[in-house]
Amino acid sequence: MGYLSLTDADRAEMLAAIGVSSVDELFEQIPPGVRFQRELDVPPALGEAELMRHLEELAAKNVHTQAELSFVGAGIYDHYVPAVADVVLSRGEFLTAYTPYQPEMSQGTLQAIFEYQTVICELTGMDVSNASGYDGTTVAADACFVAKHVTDRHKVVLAETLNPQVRQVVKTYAPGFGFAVVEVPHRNGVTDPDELARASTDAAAVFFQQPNFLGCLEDAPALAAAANEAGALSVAHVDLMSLGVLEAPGAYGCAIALGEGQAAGNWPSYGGPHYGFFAARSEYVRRMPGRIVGETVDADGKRGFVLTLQTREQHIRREKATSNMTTNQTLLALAGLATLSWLGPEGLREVGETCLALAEYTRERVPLEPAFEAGCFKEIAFRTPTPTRDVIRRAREHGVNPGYALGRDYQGMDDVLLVAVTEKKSVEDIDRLASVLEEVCA
Amino acid sequence: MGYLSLTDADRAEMLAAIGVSSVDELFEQIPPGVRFQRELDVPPALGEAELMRHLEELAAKNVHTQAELSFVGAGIYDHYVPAVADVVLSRGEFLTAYTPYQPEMSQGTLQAIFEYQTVICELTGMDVSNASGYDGTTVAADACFVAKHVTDRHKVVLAETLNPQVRQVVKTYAPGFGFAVVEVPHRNGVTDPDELARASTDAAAVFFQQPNFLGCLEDAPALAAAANEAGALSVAHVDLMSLGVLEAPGAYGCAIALGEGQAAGNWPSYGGPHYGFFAARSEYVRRMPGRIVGETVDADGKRGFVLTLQTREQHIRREKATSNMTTNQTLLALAGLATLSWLGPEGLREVGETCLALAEYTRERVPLEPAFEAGCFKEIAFRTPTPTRDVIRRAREHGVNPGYALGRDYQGMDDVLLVAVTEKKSVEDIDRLASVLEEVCA
Amino acid sequence: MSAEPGSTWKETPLIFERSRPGRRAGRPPRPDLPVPDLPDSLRRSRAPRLPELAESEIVRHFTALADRTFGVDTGFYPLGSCTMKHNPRVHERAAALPGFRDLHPHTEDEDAQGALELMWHLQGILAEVAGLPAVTLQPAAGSQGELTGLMLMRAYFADRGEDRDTIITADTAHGTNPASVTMAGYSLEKVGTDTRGNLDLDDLRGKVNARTAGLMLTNPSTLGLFDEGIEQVARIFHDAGALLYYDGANLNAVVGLSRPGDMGFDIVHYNLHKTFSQPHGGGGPGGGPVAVRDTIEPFLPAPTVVRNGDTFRLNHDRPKSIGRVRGFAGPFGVFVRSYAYMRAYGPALREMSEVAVLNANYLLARLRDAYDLPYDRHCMHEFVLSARNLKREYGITALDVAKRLMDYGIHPPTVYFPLVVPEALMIEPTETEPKERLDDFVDAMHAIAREAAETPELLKEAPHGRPVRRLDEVRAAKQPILRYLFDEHPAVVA
Amino acid sequence: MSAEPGSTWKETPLIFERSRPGRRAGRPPRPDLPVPDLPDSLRRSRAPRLPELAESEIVRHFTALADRTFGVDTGFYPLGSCTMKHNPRVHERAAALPGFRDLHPHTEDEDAQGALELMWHLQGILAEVAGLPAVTLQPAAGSQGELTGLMLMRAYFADRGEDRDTIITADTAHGTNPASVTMAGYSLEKVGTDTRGNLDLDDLRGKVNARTAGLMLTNPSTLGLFDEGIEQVARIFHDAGALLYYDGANLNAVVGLSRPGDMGFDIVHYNLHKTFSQPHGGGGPGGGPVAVRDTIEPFLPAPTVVRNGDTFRLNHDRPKSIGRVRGFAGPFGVFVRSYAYMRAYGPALREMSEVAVLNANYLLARLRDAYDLPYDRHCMHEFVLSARNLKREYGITALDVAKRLMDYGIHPPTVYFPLVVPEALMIEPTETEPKERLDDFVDAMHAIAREAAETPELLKEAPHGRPVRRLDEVRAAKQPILRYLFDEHPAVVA
Ligand SMILES: Cc1ncc(COP(=O)(O)O)c(C=O)c1O
Ligand SMILES: Cc1ncc(COP(=O)(O)O)c(C=O)c1O
Repeated sequence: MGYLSLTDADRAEMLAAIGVSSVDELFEQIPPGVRFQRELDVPPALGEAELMRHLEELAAKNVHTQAELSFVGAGIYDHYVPAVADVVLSRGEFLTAYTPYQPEMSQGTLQAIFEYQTVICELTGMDVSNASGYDGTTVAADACFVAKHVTDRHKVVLAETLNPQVRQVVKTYAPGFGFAVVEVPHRNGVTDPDELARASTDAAAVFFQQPNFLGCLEDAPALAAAANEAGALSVAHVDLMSLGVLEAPGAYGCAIALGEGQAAGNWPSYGGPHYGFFAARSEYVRRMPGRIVGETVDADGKRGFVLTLQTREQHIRREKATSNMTTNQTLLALAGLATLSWLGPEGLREVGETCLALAEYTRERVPLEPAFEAGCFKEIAFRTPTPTRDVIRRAREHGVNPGYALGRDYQGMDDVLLVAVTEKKSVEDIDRLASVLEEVCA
Repeated sequence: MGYLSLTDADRAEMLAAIGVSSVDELFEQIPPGVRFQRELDVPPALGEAELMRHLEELAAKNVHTQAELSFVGAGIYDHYVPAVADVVLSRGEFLTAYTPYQPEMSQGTLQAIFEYQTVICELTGMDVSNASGYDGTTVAADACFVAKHVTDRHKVVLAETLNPQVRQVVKTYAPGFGFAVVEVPHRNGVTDPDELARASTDAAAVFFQQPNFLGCLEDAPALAAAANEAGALSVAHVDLMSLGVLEAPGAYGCAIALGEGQAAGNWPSYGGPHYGFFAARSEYVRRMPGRIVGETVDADGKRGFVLTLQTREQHIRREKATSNMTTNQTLLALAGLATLSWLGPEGLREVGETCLALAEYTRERVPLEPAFEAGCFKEIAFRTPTPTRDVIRRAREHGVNPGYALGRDYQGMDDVLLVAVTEKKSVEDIDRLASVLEEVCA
Repeated sequence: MSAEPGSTWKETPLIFERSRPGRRAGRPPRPDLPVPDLPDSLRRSRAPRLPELAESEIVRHFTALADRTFGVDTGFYPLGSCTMKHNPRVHERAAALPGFRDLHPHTEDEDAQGALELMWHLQGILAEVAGLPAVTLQPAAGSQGELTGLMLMRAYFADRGEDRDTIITADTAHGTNPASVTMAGYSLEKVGTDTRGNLDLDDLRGKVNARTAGLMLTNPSTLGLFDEGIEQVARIFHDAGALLYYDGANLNAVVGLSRPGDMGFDIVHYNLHKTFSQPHGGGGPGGGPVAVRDTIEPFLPAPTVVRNGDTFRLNHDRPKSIGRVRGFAGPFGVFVRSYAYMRAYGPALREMSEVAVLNANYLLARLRDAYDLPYDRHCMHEFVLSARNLKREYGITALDVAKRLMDYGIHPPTVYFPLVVPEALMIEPTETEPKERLDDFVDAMHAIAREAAETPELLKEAPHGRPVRRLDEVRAAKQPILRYLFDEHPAVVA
Repeated sequence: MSAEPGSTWKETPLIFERSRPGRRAGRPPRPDLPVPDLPDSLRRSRAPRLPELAESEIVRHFTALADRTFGVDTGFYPLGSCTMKHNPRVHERAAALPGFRDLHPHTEDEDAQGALELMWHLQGILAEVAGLPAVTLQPAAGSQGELTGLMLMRAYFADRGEDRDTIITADTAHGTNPASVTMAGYSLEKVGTDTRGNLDLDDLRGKVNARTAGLMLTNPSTLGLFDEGIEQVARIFHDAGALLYYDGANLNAVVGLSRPGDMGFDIVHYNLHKTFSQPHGGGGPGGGPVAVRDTIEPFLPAPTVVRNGDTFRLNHDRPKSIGRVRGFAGPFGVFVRSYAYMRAYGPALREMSEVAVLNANYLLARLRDAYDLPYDRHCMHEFVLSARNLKREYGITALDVAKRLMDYGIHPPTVYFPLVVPEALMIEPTETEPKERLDDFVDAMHAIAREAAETPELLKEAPHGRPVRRLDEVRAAKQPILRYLFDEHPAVVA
């Protein structure tokens, strides 16, 4: 059954060594009143062949992104995941090791995390990165906790153009932090810096997203400035895959840059596991959440890597810790490292340029009105003549999933379709999208 | 382009070190008359993302064994390939190493081959196994070459129930060996030992298959005896997956046991790469084809493994070698080792028993006349009321591929359907096969 | 290039040190289209210094790093409290099925029925194992499960108009418990452990009152001992109108043997990466589903997976919900693996825990003479030894023992936790280890105890067979180098 | 368990030595059906002693063995004549697509159009590269390609009623050439090499006659030199009515630069695992397609892949065919990888060969002062040095150099081949190595040359950083142990 391997002979020897006559004796420490008497009511055991067949049958019931031509993005994107990422994910040593508490046993994981931290710092223009957070939503909550201690203020400001799930998670955590949450509405798809400035007074942190959830490019430097002038931590939620062509948050003065790493090296996987990245300016390093790897030397003077600044962490600081996180998303972050190393500076720039070019081509070819005037990176919103959900349903009958219905999250946007492209999309794909939309919207 | 990585700076330095001004100078040793002047007329280069998409599109044009309920076997079977086989196939060290000429660099590969050889010997009941041959057809030609030198005779006898492709390959090699080829027809699906005995006079080798290509169980011990009495090498072509329940060829006196290893640990993969296994009694060891690994000790007395008995081989013996083989099928054979280790003696017996039980159940449930009386292991032949190819075509319209049309290979069998089952098939699958055949044959 | 040829551990430069300007691996598609301009203020001003390598060198780099990493695949990994069991390879094959791996999380429910059905079954098995009816799969790990649980308490009491501000934890509690308490906005109260390793009931009675929101407890405790007074403990809290939270990190000890819900816990988190074998990935990913009583169900995060007849859907309409704690419905790839692990056992999940406990007690029985045993009882799935005897007699610490174990090809246990045990060695073998590996460990631990007496310096200088030895953690914290600094990077030392 | 704790190389017992009676991993499906009896004479009488391990231990076993294996992924692997280039990982992903991996070879052509289309394109690219019109993909490796080529010659001459019985090979030929000659039933004639490393034309003229069926030649030769007289060579054979066979093992030197068909060869084999990057898998698999002139096309093995309009099919109807040389249409998984490699380059396949030649000449230029260079010319994709200078002066052999290279983390070159060069070191860097790896190799080779003078014993006793050192091959051959013998197995030595 399962993966057990003790033989009867083993059991007998072991019970003898313990000095009990049966395994049950070992459980006598469990008060009779709370012992579970019956058999677990769970589905029957399956051998590996039957198990795979069962799972294949379940998987076959899903319509995955290869099964139709899909332009759905809205936070999770099908950028190309290179085969070198498989090398990392399939190496048993990376896969089956845990947090590198014992550096001599884990130099590989530690060095890779150190390299990952460097890549994140380079992309975001920040000084320090942690080893990963859970995803693009929880890192925002982490940032609130940092801001709470740094500023001693009790308000967080969220641009309405910030990913709705990120806003929801911040709202879930806010009561525990004693935070009030203020949202700043979008104006024609983007956030007005003056409006944000007004809202930022007495705020601990101010969040915006670049490019934003509606696909629009914000005037990020102005938004960061508004937050900074109010003495709040300016937090940019960014897309790693855009940072070959879009300015680094560090360059326009953000205090913290974070986001969802999935686009860089992880599969959609129905929402996870992925990695959230979290990078900050050096003054906040001792308030950072999660694991951080540092370089040092060993007893023989050799370079080596260790988990460091652990006095921030729960296992040492306990109730005073900067976060309660222990298990994180290292493996997914390492797939990100492999992917970004495979792209290199040239490749990442080219991905960005291809996204810009395809988005522009989409704007030209799709026979619908763009919903907003602002420029975009890889997502663009259009107004649909009939409710967007109907347009999507009818387009899918033609084998094309044209995008995401923004009405799911934004009132008054029931007729707005958000179309996402990545470098995997071809000109022909977009022509096909255009002609299908032509047909179903005519 | 491709996987090149020299930068312009690299090139300049290297050309300087060589003392030439351009790469072209290096090619001046090619006579002008045979230099290729134009650009290669081949399809354009594709980046990895485009390449994968192109290959996915090609793959999508194939109807694979998961896409319909298939009972096609006839030499290639969809036994379950356990995930541990992936561990072997995905380890970069196993994947990207070559023949272990330098034992200190390749103890892993060498030990694994030694283990593989042991597993093959255990299953076949033979004394010695090589490190693999190309496939189940070429190992038969190898055996002829052994028999030629051992017996100095010029005739090979093949039971007609031996896999047709194996017979074709033997016929292709025979002229080079100066061999005449005699085939012994089947009698009601099996080979008549007396008939085989008569044909075996003056034969160098006599080949039969157990279970045979028609799905029938031969009286293998009697066939081996017939060959042995004639002073020929008796060669059994066997199915590794059957040897948990069927007798080992070594136990009934065969000189050589060989076959196609695919069923044990390899995917169908449209015919390859797979591995052919070749095992023999010890008296033939110095005539064995291919690589053989042996145990020895190193300078410090530690156990280690090396390629051995190399005086048989082409790189030493050249025109007197026992075979011209160098590259073989090691990686596939190691997947076989992993698979058979995962099954273990119990598991392999259970696979065999499940095949026997499902084949019997198929005989009972399928509303057609068995074509032959003999017992079977995992394949069973039925007579179809209309031409078998039509039955197959019509059954596939119902999503069931009922099997292989023996008329492809055997005259007078245009109405014979060969149905294969493995442990992956369920009782429900066979019920579905039965009802579809019911419908299309009614 | 090897520093000293002949040494088995080759130097592994940072990937940035392997880079050369102009090198590249990936070549993204470049459609024949104009690239629109960006406003200067938004355009990247300085290219990120990402690695520049050929693909072959990238593969070699990560291969070399993997070789410097010890995983369960490499050998025995009895890291207490982390349940480092075997990770079946079929899980990776299953999670990579296109129908799972390439499924977009915004897919309409009707097109994700296979995924939803899997999650629904997973919820059901988890509920049965906990003895509690309602489950959320959303939390990303145990710690987030804890925080979610505390948020649920807050919502529950708010809904009842009760104002409670204190959470009680054991002095043996894992650091995440107090940390979660703070993040949830509660204040913390600690209770002690009695001489048998159970919660000190007298201490407890004095601390539970109308301000008490609840208890967070690991059972079996981090000492690997089942709390024999758990029924009284539950009564004390429930009588005070407070709730009990079960930290499921040690659930591997009691699956099918004792259910948190039956023990009196109202809220439970699971660590899917521990009990249900999601590979730990060098630190993660994990999964931290939470189960609760009916009374708390209304407050669970949205969405949850519900079934109507033969169809399944995500239910976002949960008016009393605390909200969402993570993106989408949780780490689906983790669910695939854990569900597969559960299905490989079926009802024999009980045997899984029995063997985990048997293995631990076998090690305990064979090691108790060589090391100090602070609480002399049968243990559950893990146990805590103390090296204080070696420290007293030979100056050998738990850390020295840990480092020396590496030379025997074994990953050290958890050390210096729980805090209540000096020189703690926290040992958890898990159920998937065959007896030979347990015996290897026993032999190594005995050999080390002998070495402590005979050749203590051998231990002080251990490990001798790893790429590095005793790293300077103080220096790392005092002069932090947290990223590669390119031209300004300090020269590689030694 | 480690023999001496601290040594980095742990002992790795045989998988049979890790077994325990009653252990198991796999549990095949067992339908609830009776198992029919077998006649005693056919029923297995004694259970095979297959390994008995838990899955976790199987994974650990193969992980440990992989760690004791050096591949291209581990480091530089300049094994001459084997073209150990990088194996792109995307090839593994592609070959594992269900549409390829799970495709049954008996699938009707109309349901295998994607596979057939791929093979058809592959044939076309191979034909263009060889400059010959017709291709069979069937042969399993280069050696079988050779044999197929010789069978084609036999069929060709038989069809013309000519009776020729001799094949000529160079004294630099790879062992597979003479071995193939014998297996094909031909007798062998050897020709010498002139001082520039070309075929000795005078020797050749004296040997080619009416009995001559053909020539087998590698060009560039195994010395890594392009035969400058190839046009005269071709004329000599064609004038005698004989054919020329091209051993494509060294094709990596000339793709897009010079085509065997244009050189005058009538039959060519390719080694897909060399030139077109099928991973070598510790010995295989490979692929050995063969291309021929129209005049020989009728004799190609069946089936071949043909196109009519937009559909593709396997053509079995080849009356003059020599028959089949392997099962089905060839090693399809290999075709997927090699086709992918070709498509990654496109027409830049020419650059692939240019860089392979540039890398080799760079190494040659930097090493020529430290080692003997038997033929002083620019080389093609590989070159042969001789260690005879070290042998003469310090008694250091090519083997000593090879063993010492291991300590520098580099796989040794091919040694003692070709036979015409004493103490031969045959070095092939391939095009995928970046300059740093070439420089590492140069540094190591120079260091070793110095060590030969200063500390020769260091070389004699090398390698020092591998799990074993200088295995006793004589003993292995004299007292062969070719399988594990269970209870009768000789005790592990030392
Ligand atoms: C007792 C205990 N509680 C809680 C946790 C936190 O769980 P996770 O690492 O999944 O966040 C752990 C694991 O480190 C633990 O051991
Ligand atoms: C020159 C030469 N010819 C022929 C062969 C045989 O090719 P294969 O190993 O593919 O059978 C080889 C490879 O070993 C070789 O180097």
